Amino acid sequence: MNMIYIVFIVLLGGALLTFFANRISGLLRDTFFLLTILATTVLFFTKIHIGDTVSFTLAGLNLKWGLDAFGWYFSLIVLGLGTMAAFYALSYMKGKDRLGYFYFSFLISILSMLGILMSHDLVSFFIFWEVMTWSSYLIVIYSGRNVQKNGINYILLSALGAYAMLTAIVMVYANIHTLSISEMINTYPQFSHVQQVWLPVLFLMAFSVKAAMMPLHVWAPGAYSDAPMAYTSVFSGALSKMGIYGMVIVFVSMISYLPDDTLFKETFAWLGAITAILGTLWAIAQDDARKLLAYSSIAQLGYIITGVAVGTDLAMLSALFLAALHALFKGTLFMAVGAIERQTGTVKFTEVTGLIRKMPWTFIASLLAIIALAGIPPLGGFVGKWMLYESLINSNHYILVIAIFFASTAAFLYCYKFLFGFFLGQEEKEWENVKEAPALMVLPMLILAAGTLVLGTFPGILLKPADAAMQTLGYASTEGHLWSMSILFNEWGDQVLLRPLVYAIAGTFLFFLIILTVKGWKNTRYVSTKDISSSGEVPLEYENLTFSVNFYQPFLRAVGPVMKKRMIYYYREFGSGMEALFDYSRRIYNGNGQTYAIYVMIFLVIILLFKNSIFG
Amino acid sequence: MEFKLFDLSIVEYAFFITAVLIILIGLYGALVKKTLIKIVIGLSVLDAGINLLLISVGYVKSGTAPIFSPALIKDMPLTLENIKKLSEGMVDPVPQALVLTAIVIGFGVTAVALSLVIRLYRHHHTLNIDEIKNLKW
Amino acid sequence: MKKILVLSLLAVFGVYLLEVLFKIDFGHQFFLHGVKDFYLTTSPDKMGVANVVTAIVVNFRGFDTLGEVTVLFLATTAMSSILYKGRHQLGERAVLFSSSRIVMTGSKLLFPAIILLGAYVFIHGHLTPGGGFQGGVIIATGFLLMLLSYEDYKVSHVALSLVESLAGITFASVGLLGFLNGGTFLQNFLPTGGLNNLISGGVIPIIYIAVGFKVGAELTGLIYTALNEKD
Amino acid sequence: MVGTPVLFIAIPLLAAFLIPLLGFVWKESVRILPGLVLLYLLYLAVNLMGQVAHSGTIVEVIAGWAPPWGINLVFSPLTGLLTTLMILMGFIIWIYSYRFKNIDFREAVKYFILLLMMITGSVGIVLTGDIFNQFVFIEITSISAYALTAFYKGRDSAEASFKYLIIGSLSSMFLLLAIVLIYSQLGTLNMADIADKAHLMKPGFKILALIFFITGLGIEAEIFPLNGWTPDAYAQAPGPVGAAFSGIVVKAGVYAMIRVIFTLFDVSGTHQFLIIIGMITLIIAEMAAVKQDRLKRMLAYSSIGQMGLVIVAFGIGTEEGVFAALFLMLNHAIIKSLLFLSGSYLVYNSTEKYIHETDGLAKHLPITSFLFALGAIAIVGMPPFAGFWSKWSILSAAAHSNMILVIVLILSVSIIELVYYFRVVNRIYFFPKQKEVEPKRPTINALIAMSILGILILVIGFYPDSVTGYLHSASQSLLEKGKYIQDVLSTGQLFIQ
Repeated sequence: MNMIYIVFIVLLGGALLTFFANRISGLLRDTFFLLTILATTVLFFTKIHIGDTVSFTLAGLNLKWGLDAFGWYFSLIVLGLGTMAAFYALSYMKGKDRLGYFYFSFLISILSMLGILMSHDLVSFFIFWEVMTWSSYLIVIYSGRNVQKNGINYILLSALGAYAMLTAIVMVYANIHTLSISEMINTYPQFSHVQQVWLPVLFLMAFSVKAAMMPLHVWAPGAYSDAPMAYTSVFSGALSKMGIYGMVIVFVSMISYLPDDTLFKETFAWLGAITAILGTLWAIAQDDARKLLAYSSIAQLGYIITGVAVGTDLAMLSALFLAALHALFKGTLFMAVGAIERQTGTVKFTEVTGLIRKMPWTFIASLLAIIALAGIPPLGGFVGKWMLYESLINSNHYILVIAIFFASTAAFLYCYKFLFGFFLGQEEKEWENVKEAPALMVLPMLILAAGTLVLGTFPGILLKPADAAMQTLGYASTEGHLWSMSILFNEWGDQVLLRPLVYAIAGTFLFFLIILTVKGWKNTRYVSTKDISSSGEVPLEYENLTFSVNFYQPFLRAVGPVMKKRMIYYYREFGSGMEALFDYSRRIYNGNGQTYAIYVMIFLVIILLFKNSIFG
Repeated sequence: MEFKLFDLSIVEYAFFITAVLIILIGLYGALVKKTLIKIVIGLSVLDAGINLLLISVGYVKSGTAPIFSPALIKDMPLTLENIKKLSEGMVDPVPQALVLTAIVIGFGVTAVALSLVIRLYRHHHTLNIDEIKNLKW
Repeated sequence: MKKILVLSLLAVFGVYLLEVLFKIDFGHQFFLHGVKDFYLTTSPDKMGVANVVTAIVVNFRGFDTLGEVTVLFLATTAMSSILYKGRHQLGERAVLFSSSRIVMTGSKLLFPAIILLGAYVFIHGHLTPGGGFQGGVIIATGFLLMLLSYEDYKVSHVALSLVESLAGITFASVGLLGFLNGGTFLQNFLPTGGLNNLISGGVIPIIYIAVGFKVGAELTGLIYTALNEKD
Repeated sequence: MVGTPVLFIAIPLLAAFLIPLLGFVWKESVRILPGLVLLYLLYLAVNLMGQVAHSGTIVEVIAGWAPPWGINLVFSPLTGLLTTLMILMGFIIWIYSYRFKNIDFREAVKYFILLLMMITGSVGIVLTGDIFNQFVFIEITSISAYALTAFYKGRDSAEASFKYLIIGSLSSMFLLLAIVLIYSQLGTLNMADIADKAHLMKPGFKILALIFFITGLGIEAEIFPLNGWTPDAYAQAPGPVGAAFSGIVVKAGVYAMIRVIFTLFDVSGTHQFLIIIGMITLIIAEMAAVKQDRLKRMLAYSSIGQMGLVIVAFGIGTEEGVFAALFLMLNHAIIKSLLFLSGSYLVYNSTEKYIHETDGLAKHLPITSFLFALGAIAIVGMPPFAGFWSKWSILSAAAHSNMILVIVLILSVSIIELVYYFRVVNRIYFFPKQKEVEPKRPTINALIAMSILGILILVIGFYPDSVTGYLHSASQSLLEKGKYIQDVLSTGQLFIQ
């Protein structure tokens, strides 16, 4: 039997075993869960090679699965992050109930993502897409918080996207009578003009939902923050990348054939940029770390979308690089929040402060991730952003550069808020007994954070597979000149000019960090955060006076007009309008049997009167 | 066209007109009357109208009942030709058979309807259909 | 308002219906290949049934009749199910009016005659107008008369359902016997006898007698159930 | 030779007549007999399906008279498929309600007779080849349905039943009128014969008869605006009966309508009409379902909507469209029955059946809740469950006929459907339980019945090829009108003395 089948069977069987083992014992369940994910990872990377395919027939449709370099690149993200998150989850989820359900959904969502990446035909792509939707939905509603709001928002928008995609798929199927994705791409130039425009629009709708692009992002803050953090790292790090994966295919293989493809590309590049800016602004305004990271994810995905949409080889390379990197640092950050949540029971900046000494390892992991996120050298984020800027400038998108630059500068604000709010500042009596999270949680975080460090220094590790992936998409092989595409790299993919500078910066930074910490250890006078002067005003008892309250008030006041109405407001208005309409429409059934009988007669008479036009 | 008080064609179609009128009366009763019993009566009238229509479709002018009674056969030998000749003067038996079935079915439905009316009265203490609408929307 | 709406709806409906019906040449059936001629000739010729309607009802379209009997059976079941009040609350006979001695005696005298007439009608169903349904209804009127004139007249539920079920089973079994005899369901497997003889027409009289019993029992049951509804 | 199609009618009838007698002798037999009958019929149906696949349509003559003189039963791939489905659903519903009315024997007798007759009537509607006979079976089904709707005392069930009855009477009036019109023109009642001679009808008759048929059968098929009775009846009937309505009775109604439209008359424009009317039904019903606060009513509206979808799929009219419609019917029968069966345990001890009474029951009724969730996720068409394949096939059929608007509408409505189903599932799993609600644990036989349905959903979902072959031959057999006429009319004359 083909290895591709075996991977899927292992995942599905493992998921079921985990689910049922929950009834028997917790240890058995954890073992099955870990074994499944490890076996999958090992099997996938050792036994499945790029170019393997299988095909079979189901319900009269020819389905084909296989692996190409592009899919492999993304599976790296999925399985890498998935494995780390799995280890993390074992410890994070300990003691919660319904664990069989959680692990089952976790594994199924990993399965569905692998399925998406290995689908070579539209139907299995759609099937796995939907499986991904409901398996992640199951986890979003796992905690039971706000299920009717956030859960329904998520499934609703996902369904909107998925059905847009389904429409496109059936249109393609009716047109070319085959479901193969490559066949669709090959015959795309021969489609009618209307279809040529609509197919990418419909596909992109589906992918933008998952990639949380404005204005289809409204599900993301709620869903990201409601899912257990062990999964949110995968959710934001890997699952949203499926949207990027699809977008890349659509942009490369469809939109570039359109005569007026620039319009598409510009629009999406700008949508990405707007997503990045607004996401950043909203992230700054959050007091809840989960929400902050959720908005930050939206913003980061915005950069990636811009890169994909611009679509020059450097831009694409930067998008792919950022996609992987985002998985690393956002995975770390969500895990860190999870650790804090587990240890302190809250994730509000306004409640927790000064954890740096209580949870040093978490702090270090977060620090690295934050630096990567903010795009400060020497970590990987810098490389990706640099490439993005460079590609935008090279392709003459100057205003876009400014927008992106604004967004990533503003991102410093929430990065700082995250670090400062949780780890720095004064220690509170309330959190005196907080301990570092268990090793099983800290290690995955550190590994991922170390990943960003490694990639910052040796980006070639990731650039090589990214280059192979881009070749399968039809970009010219850049093997020879890839590393000189950006002024940043030498032939080995290492940073040339900046490496000494980078080390210098890092060294200084660490030095001052140590000095300050040691110094602060001795000299700081500890008072309660509530014990601050308030300029003559007597604070009320219930007022929270932590410094994290209204952290960036002046800034937010400045950008206030942009953020007055959230997008979700319009969705809500639309939704309640529709519900009112529905409520009104059901009044047709007014409960009187006689009226129903009159309806019958009305129906009959209408047909009788129009019988000649109905039955020609 | 000359007006005749008893236009022959109208007389010929009197069965149809009457049947349709009965149907309409029944429908009116079922659709407008408020009392449950009257609605049921309306439905029964409706049935009667349809049965009349059905039977008049099978009518053959000056035909006899489709029964080969001794009085009809007399002493004729029962050959196929004779039977055919006799049968030409008979009305169509099929609608009659159908009507028999339709009547019985109508009867069954009426019985169920009346028992439902009893139940409704027991439950709501009223026979006004406008007051019996707990189930709606 | 509602009345006007309904009236206009009915007017349109009636006009359209009549418009089509007027195209029928009343009293002349113009279709050439209808099934009627076959029935009219085959029934006396091959089946020995004088009453063609009976031949159609019981044999040609016997399946309909089986369904029809089932409808009646279901109507009684439905009625008793709908009016059923629960195990512990048995219905009480409703007394509409108390009848005089004359009525009571007269009913008693009439009752056997009515039953006899009913029996006659369904036994001769294949020869004369009438048949199982008509006979059954006549029998039920006999019971109705008794129920109306005697306040305490009781009909045994057990007996009723026994008759009902046995008659139904007879009908279905006769059908199945035709089937088991190597033919088809409801197919005649008895000699047909001569036209206009009492014992003729094969299984038709058997079925019609069963139908007569069944209809009689069912209608009686219906009336009895409804009478037992006192609020 | 295991038997012939007539046994599908004759044996249950015999059993129904026997049940009251057996009740005098051995009370338990009342419950067992219907199951045995249905089991035997299932065996028969499966056997006959094999026979049909092997050697073509079986036409059975009744009383020895070849069509068009006698009544005939047609067991074609299409009718056979529906019969098998109905008998299967009937059997499952019997398992589910085996202990129904455990205490009150007299009610149980009536329940089982009526249920058995409702199934038989529906099977008869599908099998028969004669319009008047179909009318009789429709009445058998309706009367049992009226009685079963009003089965529970002390609720508003009589009201629902009465509404059903009023509209059902109108339905039978229209059917009879249509029969009158056809008979007055052709002098025959056999469907194949009518189809053969339909061109001989005077103008006007055909269309009027068709309109009457559509109105009359549309009432059974729950077309908007003829479906006022539906939500009330579904909501008030006992749970298994609701399942039987959506799994068996409606299917028969839709079949009858489709048979009339596809086989009896060939009037242009009917297909577009079906699409429009189906679409309206679908949209209105799903809109009404969103704001329901009663569980069974919601399921009822959803059922109406699904039937609208089925009618749209038939309206597409191509082989693919018919295939999709049949697939939808199959899936809907299985999934909606599962929802009704599990749903009625979720609101078991409540008279009003409010949705909020199911809050948090997942902890108390894990398997029932799981099955309900499975049904919900399957009926909105999430892969890899059964509903997805039918949705896929209808969409691709619409796409092949270039009906983009239909696709868009179907999908928009699916989103609505998704919202209200998921809201309920969320409630069952994540809301705190209401204090006054006392959950009732399902009996073992109910669990078996529901699990069978759940397994069927998974089997069809993961391996749709297990049914598609039958569905394809069924859809071909519906579209091959000439073959149907020939099959029926070429049955030899059989009068044997």
